[in-house]
Amino acid sequence: MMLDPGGLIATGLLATMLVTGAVALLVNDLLVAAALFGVFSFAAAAWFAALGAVDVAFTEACVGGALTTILLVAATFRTTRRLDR
Amino acid sequence: MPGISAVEAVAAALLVGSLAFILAAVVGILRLPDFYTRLHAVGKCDTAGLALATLALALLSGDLVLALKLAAVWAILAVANPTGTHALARAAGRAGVPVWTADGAARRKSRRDGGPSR
Amino acid sequence: MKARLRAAAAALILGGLFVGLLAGVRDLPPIGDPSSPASTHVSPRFIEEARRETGALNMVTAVLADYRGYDTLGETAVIFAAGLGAFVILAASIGGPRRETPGPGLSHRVDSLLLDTAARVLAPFLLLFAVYVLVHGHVSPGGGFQGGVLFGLGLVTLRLVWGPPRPDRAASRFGPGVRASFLLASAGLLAYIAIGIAAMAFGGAFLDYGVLPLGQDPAHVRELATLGVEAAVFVAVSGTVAVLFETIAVGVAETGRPLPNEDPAPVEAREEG
Amino acid sequence: MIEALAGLLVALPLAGAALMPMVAVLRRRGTRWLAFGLHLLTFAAAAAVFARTAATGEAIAHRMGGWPGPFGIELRLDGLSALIALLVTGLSCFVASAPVDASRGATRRASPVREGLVRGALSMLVAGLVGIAATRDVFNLFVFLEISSLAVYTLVASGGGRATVAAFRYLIAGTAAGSLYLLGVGFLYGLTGTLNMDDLAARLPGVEADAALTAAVALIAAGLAIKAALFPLHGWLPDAYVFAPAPAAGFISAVMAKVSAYALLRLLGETLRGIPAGAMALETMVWLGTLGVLVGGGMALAQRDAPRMLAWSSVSAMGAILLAVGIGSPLALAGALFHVVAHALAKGCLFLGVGGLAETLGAGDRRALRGLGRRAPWTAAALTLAAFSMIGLPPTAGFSSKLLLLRASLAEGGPAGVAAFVALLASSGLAALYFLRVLEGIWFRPRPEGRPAQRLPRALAAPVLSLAVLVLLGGVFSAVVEREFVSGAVEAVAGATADER
Repeated sequence: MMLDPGGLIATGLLATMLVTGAVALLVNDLLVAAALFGVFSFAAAAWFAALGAVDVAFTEACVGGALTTILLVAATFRTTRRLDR
Repeated sequence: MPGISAVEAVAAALLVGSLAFILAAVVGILRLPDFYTRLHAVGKCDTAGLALATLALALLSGDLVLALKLAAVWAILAVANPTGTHALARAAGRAGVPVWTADGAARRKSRRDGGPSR
Repeated sequence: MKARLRAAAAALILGGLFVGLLAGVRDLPPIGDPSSPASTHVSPRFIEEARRETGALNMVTAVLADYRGYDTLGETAVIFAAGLGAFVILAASIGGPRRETPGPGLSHRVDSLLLDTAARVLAPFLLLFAVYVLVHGHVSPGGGFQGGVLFGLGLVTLRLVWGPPRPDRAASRFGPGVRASFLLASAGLLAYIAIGIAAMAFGGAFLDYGVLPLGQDPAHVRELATLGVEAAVFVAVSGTVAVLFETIAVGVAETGRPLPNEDPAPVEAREEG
Repeated sequence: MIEALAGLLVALPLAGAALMPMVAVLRRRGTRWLAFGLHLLTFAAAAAVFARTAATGEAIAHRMGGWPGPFGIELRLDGLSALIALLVTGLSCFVASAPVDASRGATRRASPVREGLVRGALSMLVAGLVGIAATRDVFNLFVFLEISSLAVYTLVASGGGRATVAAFRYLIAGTAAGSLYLLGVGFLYGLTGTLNMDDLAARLPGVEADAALTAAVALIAAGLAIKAALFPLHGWLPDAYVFAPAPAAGFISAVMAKVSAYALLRLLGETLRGIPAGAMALETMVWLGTLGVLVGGGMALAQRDAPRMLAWSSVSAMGAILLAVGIGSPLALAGALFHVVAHALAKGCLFLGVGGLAETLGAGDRRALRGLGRRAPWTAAALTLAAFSMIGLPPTAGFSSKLLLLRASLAEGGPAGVAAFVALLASSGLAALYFLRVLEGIWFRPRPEGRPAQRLPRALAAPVLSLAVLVLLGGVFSAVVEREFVSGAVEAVAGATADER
């Protein structure tokens, strides 16, 4: 049951999302956090595609993978790069 | 081998080749000493690896339209990937990210090992 | 100590949420189960009738833009509201004295032949593909939102390479300023509402596209109107994407020095290994 | 014809939200009267719809896109929805005419473009709130919840400075709330395959999945309770109300949390009532509301800053409304709805007045209000009236609503009913303490030396005075209010639940 490839891929993607999301919350360097969010979004997009929601995956890839990362980086440039200073 | 056609075998070989390139890029990121050299590894190996992967997928698709679409993907990658690498390197250069040199490394090493400079 | 207490409380709450969700999810029918209520109650009508009733080959488009078009209007408004909020909060000085012109980077032209050429080659395809995604939404995944974001990303790409619109530069033709992008976003939302009200003017309900005088076959009329609505979403979303970028990126200066708070010693750190 | 008005009720302010910023960016002026006209038009539509529902006792439905029931989205305005829509659109008229920089006095003028943008956000907020009141679709309700939330963050943040931080905290809380609600809706959809409230109510009793149902109810209740500032989920409220610019604060404090309370009533009291978890959530709400009444009152007493005191008294009032929604008897619902109306009028008046004064003076310290009675007797009288309503003194609307609430909690009996009764009485006592302290300063103390003279901007004075008059009228003609406005709304909910039994 756990060994069917679809399930394994989905589990892997979900684990990636969990790990990148958690690490993005914990790191002090905001540019790193932005990059991790990009990874998170791509994993989410791939997972949506695996679920058969191609439209949602498409949107997530555009918005989360590209746009949000750009905006986060731009916002980081405007404010401060590190959280602890 | 039963069940595997020649096309599939070629595609599999291409995929393995693409993986090798991408693996090289990963090793490059981890092992090379500074930003520029790491970028060098990623820019070249990634582009090559992805090109091989799209070629493999085009072979496997068995559909001309799909293959053409994959060719378009490859064309865009071929332009966008090096451009992105260029932009990164250029920005790093402007921001003054230091370049690794053998001399510099040796100097810093001697300093770290208790040299007189500090 | 207080921070630790807070973290513990947050962990407790989130842990409770996790356990509760897990307990609840076990009761739900499995994903894609054809006998689940989600697949047997409302969906069959969408699956069986969407083509005949709305003219859209892509059921997702039929549901999003027609059956539940009101939600889509709401979502467009949400996106517009995000742009409006960013505009109010970040571009507060608009109409006031002019900002000092910042240095190159996110707010200035990047003078690089390579980037310039690549943008010239790629951007037209990006923008065209966005329109393709919009128009093809009837048949394949895509539509106004996706196309709009792609178009907006195309604008952002141009903006990143060619800098902000400046009256003394030819690039000003491309980089849409905050106001222009914002007008685009408003116009998109207004157009959506206008289509809805037009349907009312012809005797239907709000967003009841079938009554619009665009042809004989109601399904075909609905298909056309759906395209109109998707185009409105497209305009609103691409405008908002540009507004968000313009408001967030304005004022970022590339100084030629390390970024603020940048640690200038990553190379030395690497050499340890 | 009237169905068309129901459809326009959301479309009009939404169009305004897009139109006003557009006009502002293009022409730079004229948004003030455009805003006023649009809000008045919307109010007229809401009034017409309300009058029809009150006259016939029947709901007015509008099928979006012409699609029926669970396939499309249906707006339906029964007595309750129409009352909320009337309240929201009516109050929006009062603040729509106030320039957004009214609170800043002569020191700083907001640019006309910015004014137009903020007016657009207000219009967006009205569209979202009316949409929540009108829709019969649980997902559509989420969409409108998001619209109103984004608009309200913008309005709060438009105060600048610390308001931005308050808006950000509000945003975190609001986003968490929205996500919880959406998760709950997802569960409901997975279990029933429908998003339509009537369809849900019909199909839910047949669902055999207790854990999932409980999770769904808990998620939806928690999400909406955050938005409604139910104790202990009220953390976002004080800062957001205090730092928002005065006109926005007046409107937000009057209606924002109450529309979420409406959504709680709609979903828990009607759609989800048929399942055990729904009833349990309502019981919990009685106790939490009771606690909220006491904590809000106590915290209000501890504040030196007048706007902050008002904000905490809002927590207390939301507790009172939600505990009555939790009790759920027709008498309690009448009390809750009357209290919604009375509190909206009085709190709107107070926040516009005190907020406007505090910001012109540059200080919210309640001592800054000393001597107001001599300097501006009309404003002072209006504030006094509104304060009386908050305490629950006759002859104001607050007295009548508190009386209904007290009667309802006594009639409910049991430990919860008694606790609610005691808490409501205590909250009146607490409110008397903290409001009379301010009123004493306003009427019997001289203006402190070195303080600038208090002056309410004219654009705010008119709304403050008219709201105070409404508070008074609502008390004097409380029987009329109860018969004409509240009873129809109560029947809309109580009637539906009576059918099920």
